[in-house]
Amino acid sequence: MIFGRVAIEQSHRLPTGGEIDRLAPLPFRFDGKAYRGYAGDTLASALLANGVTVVGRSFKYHRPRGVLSAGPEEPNALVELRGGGRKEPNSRATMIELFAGLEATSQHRWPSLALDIMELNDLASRFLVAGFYYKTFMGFPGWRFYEKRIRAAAGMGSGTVEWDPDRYEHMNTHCDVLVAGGGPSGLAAALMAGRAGARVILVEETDGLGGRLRSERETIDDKPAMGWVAKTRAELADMDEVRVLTRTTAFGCYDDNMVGALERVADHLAAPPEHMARQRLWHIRAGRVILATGAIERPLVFGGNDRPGVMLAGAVRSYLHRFAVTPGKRAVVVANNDDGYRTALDLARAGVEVMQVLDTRPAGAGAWRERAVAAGLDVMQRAAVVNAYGRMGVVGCDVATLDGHGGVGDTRYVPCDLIAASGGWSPSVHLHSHGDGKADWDDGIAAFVPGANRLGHVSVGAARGRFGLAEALSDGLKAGAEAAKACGFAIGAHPDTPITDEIATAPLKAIWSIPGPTDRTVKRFVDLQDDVTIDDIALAHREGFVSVEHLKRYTTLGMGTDQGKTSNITGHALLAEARGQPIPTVGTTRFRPPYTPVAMAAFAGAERGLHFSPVRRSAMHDWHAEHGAVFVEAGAWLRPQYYLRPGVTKAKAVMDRAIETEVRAVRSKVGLVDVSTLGKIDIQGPDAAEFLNRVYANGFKALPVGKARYGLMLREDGIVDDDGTTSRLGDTHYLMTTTTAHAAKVLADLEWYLQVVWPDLDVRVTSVTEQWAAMALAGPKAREVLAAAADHGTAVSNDALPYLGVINGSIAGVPVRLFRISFSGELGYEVNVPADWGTSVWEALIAAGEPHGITPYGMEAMGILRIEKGHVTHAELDGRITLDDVGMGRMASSKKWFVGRGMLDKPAFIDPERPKLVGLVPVDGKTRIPAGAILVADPATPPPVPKLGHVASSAYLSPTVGHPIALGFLARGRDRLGETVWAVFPLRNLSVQVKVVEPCFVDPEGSRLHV
Amino acid sequence: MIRIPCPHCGPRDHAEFSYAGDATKIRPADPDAATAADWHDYVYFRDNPRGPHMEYWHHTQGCRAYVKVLRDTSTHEVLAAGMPGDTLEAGR
Amino acid sequence: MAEYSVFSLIRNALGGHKDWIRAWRDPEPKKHYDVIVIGGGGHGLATAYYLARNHGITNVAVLEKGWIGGGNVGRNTTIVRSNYMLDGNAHFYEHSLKLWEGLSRDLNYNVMFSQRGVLNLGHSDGQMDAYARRGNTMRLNGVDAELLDRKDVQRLYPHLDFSAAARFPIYGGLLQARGGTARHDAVAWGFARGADRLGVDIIQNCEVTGFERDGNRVTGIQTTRGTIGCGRVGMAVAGNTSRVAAMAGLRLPIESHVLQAFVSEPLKPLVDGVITYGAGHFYISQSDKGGLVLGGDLDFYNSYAQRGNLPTVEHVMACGLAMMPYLGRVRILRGWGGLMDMSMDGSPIISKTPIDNLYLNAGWCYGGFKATPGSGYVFAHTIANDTPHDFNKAMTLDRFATGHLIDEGGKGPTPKLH
Amino acid sequence: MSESTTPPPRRSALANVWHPGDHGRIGFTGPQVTLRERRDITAIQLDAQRGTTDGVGKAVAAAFGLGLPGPGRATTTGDVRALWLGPDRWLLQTATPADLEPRLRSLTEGVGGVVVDQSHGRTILRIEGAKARDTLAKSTGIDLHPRAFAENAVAQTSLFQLAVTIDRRRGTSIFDVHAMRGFAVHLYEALLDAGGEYGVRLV
Ligand SMILES: Cc1cc2nc3c(=O)[nH]c(=O)nc-3n(C[C@H](O)[C@H](O)[C@H](O)COP(=O)(O)OP(=O)(O)OC[C@H]3O[C@@H](n4cnc5c(N)ncnc54)[C@H](O)[C@@H]3O)c2cc1C
Ligand SMILES: NC(=O)c1ccc[n+]([C@@H]2O[C@H](COP(=O)([O-])OP(=O)(O)OC[C@H]3O[C@@H](n4cnc5c(N)ncnc54)[C@H](O)[C@@H]3O)[C@@H](O)[C@H]2O)c1
Ligand SMILES: Cc1cc2nc3c(=O)[nH]c(=O)nc-3n(C[C@H](O)[C@H](O)[C@H](O)COP(=O)(O)O)c2cc1C
Ligand SMILES: [Zn+2]
Repeated sequence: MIFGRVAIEQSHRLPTGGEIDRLAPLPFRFDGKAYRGYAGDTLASALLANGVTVVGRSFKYHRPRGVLSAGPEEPNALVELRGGGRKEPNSRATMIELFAGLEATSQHRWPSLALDIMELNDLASRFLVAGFYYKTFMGFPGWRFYEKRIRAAAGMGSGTVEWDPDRYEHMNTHCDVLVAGGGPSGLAAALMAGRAGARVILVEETDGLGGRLRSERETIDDKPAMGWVAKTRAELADMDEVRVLTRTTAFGCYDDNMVGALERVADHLAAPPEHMARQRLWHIRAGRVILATGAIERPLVFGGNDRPGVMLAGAVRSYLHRFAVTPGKRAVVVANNDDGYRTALDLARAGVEVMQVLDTRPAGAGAWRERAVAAGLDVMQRAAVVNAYGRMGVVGCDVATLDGHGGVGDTRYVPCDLIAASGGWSPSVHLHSHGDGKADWDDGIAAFVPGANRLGHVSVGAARGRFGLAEALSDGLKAGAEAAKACGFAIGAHPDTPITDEIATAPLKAIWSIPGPTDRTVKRFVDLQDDVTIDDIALAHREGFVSVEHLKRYTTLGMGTDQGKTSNITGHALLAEARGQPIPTVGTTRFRPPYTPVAMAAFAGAERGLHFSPVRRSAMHDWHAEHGAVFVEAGAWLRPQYYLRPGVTKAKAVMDRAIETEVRAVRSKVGLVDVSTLGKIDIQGPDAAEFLNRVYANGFKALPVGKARYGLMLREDGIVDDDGTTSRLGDTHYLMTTTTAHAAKVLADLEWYLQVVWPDLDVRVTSVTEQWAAMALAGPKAREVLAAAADHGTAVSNDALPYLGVINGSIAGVPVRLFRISFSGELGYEVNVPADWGTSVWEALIAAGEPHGITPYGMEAMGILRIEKGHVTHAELDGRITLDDVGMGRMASSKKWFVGRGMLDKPAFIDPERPKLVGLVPVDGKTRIPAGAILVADPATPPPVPKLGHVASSAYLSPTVGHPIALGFLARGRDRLGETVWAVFPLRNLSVQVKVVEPCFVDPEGSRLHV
Repeated sequence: MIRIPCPHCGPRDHAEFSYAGDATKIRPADPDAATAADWHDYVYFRDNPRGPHMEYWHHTQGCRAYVKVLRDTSTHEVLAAGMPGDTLEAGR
Repeated sequence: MAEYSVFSLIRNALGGHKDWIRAWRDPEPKKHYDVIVIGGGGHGLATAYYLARNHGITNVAVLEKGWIGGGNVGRNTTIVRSNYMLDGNAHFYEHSLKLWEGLSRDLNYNVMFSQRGVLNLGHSDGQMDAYARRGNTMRLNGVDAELLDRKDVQRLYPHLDFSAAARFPIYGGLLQARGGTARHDAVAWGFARGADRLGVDIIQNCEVTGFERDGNRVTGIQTTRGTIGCGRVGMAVAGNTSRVAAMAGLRLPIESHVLQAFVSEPLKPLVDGVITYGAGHFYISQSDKGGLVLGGDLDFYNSYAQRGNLPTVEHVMACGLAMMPYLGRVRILRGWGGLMDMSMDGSPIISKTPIDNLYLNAGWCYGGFKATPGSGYVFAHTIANDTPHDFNKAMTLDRFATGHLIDEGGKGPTPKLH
Repeated sequence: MSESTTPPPRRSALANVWHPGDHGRIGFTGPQVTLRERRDITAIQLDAQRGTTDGVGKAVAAAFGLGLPGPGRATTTGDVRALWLGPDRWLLQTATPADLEPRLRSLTEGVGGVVVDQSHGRTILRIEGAKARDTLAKSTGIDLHPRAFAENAVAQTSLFQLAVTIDRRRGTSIFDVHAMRGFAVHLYEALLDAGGEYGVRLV
C-alpha cells in the first residue's frame, strides 16, 4: 500500500497537520536517490521529512551543511535543480516547491556530497583566512596558474551551455496601492485599500498567503488565524480592482514607485505548459507602496553553529506547522528572545524530545518563560550552546552558563540532533532601502528598521519591527486606508482590529557571539554561505578594514547568494564591538536589488532571438526574397546584399560573381535597387527654405521648385553628420532624404532646432520614410525603361525631367514621385511610390526593363558603384571627418551661418597635415587593398610606426576599371596624388604598395549623368 | 523608472524619451556676434550639478515634443516639467 | 622578506593571525602637505603611490570623502585592455597595461591581474573593417591584437549564438590576448598600502568642501575635517569632478551619468575570458569567486545617484542573452551603479588647469579602471614636474578649443553616446 | 508608355505572414484575443502651423462636422476619425478611400494647415477580446485601465520596442495599434507571441 510505505519512508513526518496534501504524494530524486514528499512541500521540507540532513557544502571550506531556514534567506541548502537547458544551479531548497519527478543534485562537492575532497580546505582553514589571496600567489609561475585552480574550487553550482527552452515575458501594470507581502499586515492593508475601491496589487513571494501565520499557531478573533487569512483572501478575490499575485517576489524598488516583481508562473511544475511563460516579470507603477515584507530571523553565533541540524527557531516552527515535519527527534533550543520558548513548546507538542531550553538573557520573568516552565521544559537562563558536534549532522552540543563578561561557566554535553536557535528578527528593509530609504537602528529589537523614505513607501508589521500579530494587523489596516485616501478614495468605517490571543513578550537582549571554547579549530560562523567567521571579522578589523563596506569586501560577508540576509547585522555588530562604537555609527552596507536573485531571461523577457531587436522590412521585401536576395542588416532594415540565381549557393566566389554581374549591369545596361531605407522627411512651412539653409552647410535658399540638391549637415562641433538630397516639391514644401543609419537622429535634430533653438521658424517636419517605397533605376538604359513603364502623361525625357529634376508621375496606375538623381554615377532615377504599391511599381519597372536586361542589385554592388565614383558613406564619414577632409570644403557656403560653422576654424581642423580623402590603386594592378589597412611610408619600420592614414572602403575588384580600388584618408593626401605609399594590414601580415589617385575612378566629369 | 510628466501626454516612462541634456545651454542667438569662445562654451561645457538640473527630454516614442524638465540628479526626482520656452520652478 | 608572501602567511597562520598590521594607517590630517590628492579612488591612490615612488614626494595626503575604493574603482566590471586606435590614447593605455603586468609584485599585493583575453565581437562587414583598422593600428603601435573570423570565434567560444536565430550574426572579432581583468578592490587597497608604506597619509571620511585661494594658486583645501594647506593639488574624483572643480571655479566639458553593473550568483567556471557584444552594449567576464560580472550602457541621464533603473537592466540582459543564450537561467544576484565622468570626446583629461597648482584627472567615461596605474603614473609626473608626461600630452583640457579631440567613437560632443 | 490608369490593389506588409486561424493556447472558451489588419485605410496627417490651430480646427469642423480632438483623445464623425498625435498634429483616418487628402489640402490651404499623406506608412492592427488589454500590457508602459484610458483615448507610446499609436475604440476591449509599416511583421509576431497563452484568432 502506497500510503503505508510513504509514511515509513518519511521518517520525520508528523501524522497530521500542515498545509501539505497527504493524498498527493510526489516522487522526487535528490542526488539520484528516490524519495517521496507531498504536494505543498518544498524540497527542503521533503528532504527533512525523509531525514536528510546534509544538503550542501559551504563556499570556502566545503563544510557539510543542512537546511537553516524555511525561506528565501537560506544560505546553505543550495542545489542544482532540473537538468539540460533547464538546469538551475544555486537553487534554494527552501523555496523550491515540490513537483512530481523533481530532480535535484547537490553541488560544489566532488566526488559526492558525503565525501568531498575539497573539505581539505577546512583543515587548511588557518591559512585560508579572509583576504589570504591578496598576500600570496604573486610569484612564479604567475597568477594565471593559481587562478585556474582557485576558480575551479570557487563558484557554487555549475551552469549549463544548453539553451533554456522556456518562454519569459514582461507584464506592465498600474495601481493605486501596491502591497508587497501577503502576511497579516499586507493582507490587512490590501483589504482596506481594496474596500475603498482603489486599484490594489498584492504580491506574495511564496505559494500562499498568510506569511508567518502559516508557520505559527495563532488565533484571530478566537479562531485559527489561517481562517482569517482564507476569509480575507476570498474577500480580496471578489474585488474587481484587486489583484493578488502569489509566487511573486517584489525584487526591486526603482524610481517613481516603479516596483519590479517576478512571478514564478510555472516553476512549481515540471515544465511550463505550451505558450505559457515560465516566469513573468512585472513592472508595477504604483501610486503608493506598502511594504509588508516581514522580518528575517538571525542565527546565533556559537562554536559549530554551521553543523547540519542547527536551524533557525522560526524555521523549525515552519517545518512543524506548515509542513508537518520534525527536523529532529531530540532538540536543544537556544535564543536571546522569547522565540526559544515558543519553539520549544511547539516542538514538545509535536512529540519532539526537548532536551534543553537555553535563554541567553539574564534571569528574569516572562510570560513565555513561565509557560515553558509550566510545560515541564528544562529551562536554563543566561546560558547557551557553546559548541555543537557532529560532522554530517548534529549529535550533541556543549551547553554552558554565560558569565556576562565574555566567559562561560562549566559546560555540559547534551545529546541532540536538532539545535533551534534564534538571535532575534531583522525587519526586511531591503525594498525600503532600494528606494533611497534610510535605515534606523532600533535597540529594542537590535535591528535596523525603516527610517525616512523620500518616496513615501510605508513599511508595516514585522517589516517595521512590529512583531506582534495585533500590531501587524492594525498597522496594515491603517496603512491601507491611508494609502487609498492619498490616492483619492473615500474610506469607509475603520474596522476594529481583530483580536488575537498573543502572549506578551519579554524584551530581547542582543548577544552577537556566544563565547566558546578557546580551541582554535572550533569555528563560529557569521556568514554561513561564504564561511565568514568571527575570526575573519577580527582580522579585517585588525588590518584596518573597519568600514562595513570594507569589511564586506575583504571578508565577503554578505556577498553570497543570500546577500547576508541572516548574517549582515551580526557581522556589522561584531565590527562595531571591535571598533568600540555603537552599531548605528558603524552602519550597514547598502541594499541593492534584486531582493532575491532573478534569472537573466526574466529580465530579458520576450526580447530574445530574432525579437531581441525589431527588424524592418521594405515594401518590396517579399519580392527580393522570392528572387534570391541574400539579406544583410542595415540600421534595423533587412536589405538585399546581392541576389543569387536559383540553384546557386552562397560561396564567396559566387557572391563576388553576383556582385560583379550586378555592377556590370548598371554600368552597361540598367539596374534596379531598393533604396526605401533612406530616411525621408517631409518639411513644410513658410520658413522651410530658411530652415534648410541653416541646417545644411551648403546653400538651399536658391533651390527652385522641382529641383533636388545634394546637401551636407554638420554637427555643432563642425564634424560632418549626414548627407542626402533634398528636393523642393512646392513653394514651402521640401522632401529631405537622409542616410539609412541616421534617419531617426536627423529627424530628432530637426525637431530640436525647430522646437528649442529656433522656435520662431514656422516649419513642420514629419517622417515619411515608411509612406514611400523607393527604388533607384540606374544605367545607360534607365530612361528607356522608365519611359516604357511610365503611364501615359508621365514624360521623362531629358527636357521634361532634367538632371536633378523632380516631377510627379504615374507608373502602373500608381502615383509616383520621380527624381533624377544618381548615386551610382549613371543616368539614374529615384522613384518614390506609396509603400503598399511598391511591389507593383517595382515589378512594372522590372517588366519594362526585361528587354534591356534589367538586373536588380544589392548593397554590395551599390557599394562598389559608389566607390568607383568616390561617393562617401558612413565608412568615410565616421564622426571625425570635416568637409575639407572629404574634399567638400568649398560646398560650405560662406554667405550664411549654418550649424557647425562656428567651429570650422579650429586649429586642428585647418591643419594641413590632416588626412584627406584620396583614391588608392595597387601599384601592381592586382593586389586587393583591404579596408582597415593603415597607410604608412615604409612597411619595414618597427613599431611604433608613424601612421599616415587608413583605407576606409575598398572594392576588391572594380569591374569597371578592371582592378582593385579603394578610398582612404591620407595625410596631406591632396598633395600626394601620383605618389606611392604602403597599405599595411599586420593582422593578416599583408602589405600592398598603393598609388595615390583622385577619389573618383569612373567618369570624373559626370558626363553619364547628364545624357 | 523615472516618470516624466509630458505637458502633452501626461506622465510617461522615461524609456519613451531620449535624453537631450542640459537645458541651461543657450545657443548663441546671433551667430555673427558669437565668438569662438561662445561656441566653445555652448558645445562643450556643462554645469553638471548634483541636485536640480534643467534638462531636455525628447518624447521620441510619444508626441515627439521636447520637454523641459527640472530633475534632481541626486535622487532622480522630477521637480517640474514644461515646454522648452517655460521657466520652471521646483514643485510646479 | 616581503611583508606579504606565502611565508609570512604561514608564519601568521601558526600565530593565529595576530601580527598583521593595518594595510594602511589612519592618520589625523597634518597642517600642510606638499601635494594633496583629492579622491581615494584607484587613480588618486595610484597617483600618491607614484608621487612617492617615482618622484620622491612623500609628504602627500589622499583625501577621500567616504571609504577608499568606494567610488568607481570598487564598482566597475574590471576590464583591462589597451585596444585603442587614436595616438592620443593608444600609447597611454599600452603603458598602463604594461604597468598592470608587473603590478602585483610592484605593490607586493596580489591584484589578481588575469590576462584572460578581451574579445570584441563583430556583427557586420563594416564593423569588421573598423576592427581591422583598430587592430592594425594597435599592431603598428606594438600592441598585441588578433583579428578573428567567425570560425576562430567559434573555436574559442563555441556556445555563443552561432545559430540562424541570432538577430546579429557573429562575423568575427578583435581579440587582445593580453587584456583581462583584475580584482578591483585589491587595486585600491594595494595602491593604498603601497603609498602608505612610502609615507603617504590616506585620510578617509574627509570630504573636500572648498578651496582657499591666493590669486591663481590654491593654498588650502577645506574639508569636513578642517582646512589643510597644500603645495600642489591633484584632483581625481571621477564622477564628482564637476562638483569639486566648481568649488575651484572651473567649468568642465564633463557630464556625470550613471552606469550600472551586475553580478550573478557564483558559478563554476563558465566564461573564460572577457567578451563584449558588438551589436549592443554588453560585456561579461567571470570573477574568481564565480560570479558573472556584466554590464552594458548608461541609463542616459545625468545622475549622481549611484543607482539606475529597470529598462537598462532589462536591455543589458537581453543583449547578454542575444550573445550567450545559455545564460538564460543564470540568476542576477546584485546590480549597482557608478557615476561616470563622461567627457565630450569620450577620452580622459589629465592636465594642468587654468589654476597654477591645480591639476585635473577626469573624463574616464566607461573605461578608467584599466587606466588606473597608467593614470597615476602620468598624473604624478604631471604634478611633480608641472608638465605632462609624453603619454598624456594629448589629454589636455584645451583640446576642445583647438579641435585636437580624441574621439575614438566619432560620437561628437554628446557625452552619453561615448 | 504603359496604359494603366487605376492603381492596383494595395499590398499589405503582412501579405506573406498572415495565416488566418487560431494560434496559441486555445481553451474551452476559444481564443480570447482576435487580431485583424485594418487594410486600405486612408490616413492623413494634419498639422497646424504656428498660430493657426483654431483656423485649421474650424475648417475641419466646417467640412466634416468633426472637432479636432485634444491631447490623448480621438473623435469620430461618420466615416472620419481624428486622432491626436502630438502638439498641433492630428491623424485623420477613413476606411472609404476617397479624396480625403486633396479635400484636406484645399480646406486648410490658406488657413495654415500642413497635410501629409501617411496612408501607406502605417500598418494598423485591431486587437480585441477579453485579453486584448493584457496582451498589450505585456509591452506598453501606459495605463490601459478604463479608468485611465477610456473609449476614444489615444496614446503615442512604445510597444514591443516600436513607436506606436494605440487608439481605444468603442467598448472596453478594442484597440487599434498603428505601427510603422516596415515593422509590421515584428509587431505581428510579437503580438502572436504575447497573446499565445490566451489564444489568438487571426481573421
Ligand atoms: C559600472 C561600471 C563599470 C565600469 N567598467 C569598467 C571596465 O570594465 N574597465 C575599465 O577600465 N573601467 C571601467 N569603469 C570605469 C572606471 O571604474 C572608472 O573610470 C575609474 O575607476 C575612475 O577612477 P577612480 O578609480 O579614481 O574613481 P573613483 O573610484 O570613483 O574615485 C574617486 C573618488 O573620489 C572621491 N571623492 C569625490 N568627491 C570628493 C570630495 N569632494 N572629497 C573627497 N573625495 C571625493 C570619491 O568618493 C571616490 O572614492 C566602470 C565604471 C563603472 C561605474
Ligand atoms: N516571533 C516573533 O518575534 C516574530 C517576529 C517577526 C514576525 N512575527 C510574526 O509575523 C507576523 C508579522 O506579519 P507581517 O505581515 O508583518 O509579516 P509576515 O512575515 O507574516 O509576512 C511577510 C510576507 O511577505 C512576504 N515577502 C517578503 N518579502 C517579499 C517580497 N520582496 N516580495 C513579495 N513577498 C515578500 C513573505 O513571503 C511573507 O509571506 C505576525 O504574525 C507576527 O506575530 C513574529
Ligand atoms: C567585479 C565585481 C564583482 C562583484 N562580485 C560580487 C559578489 O560576488 N557578490 C556580491 O554580493 N556583490 C558583488 N559585487 C558587488 C558589490 O557587492 C557592490 O554592489 C559594488 O561594489 C557596488 O557597491 P554598492 O552596492 O555598495 O554601492 C561585485 C562587484 C564587482 C565590481
Ligand atoms: Zn508627449
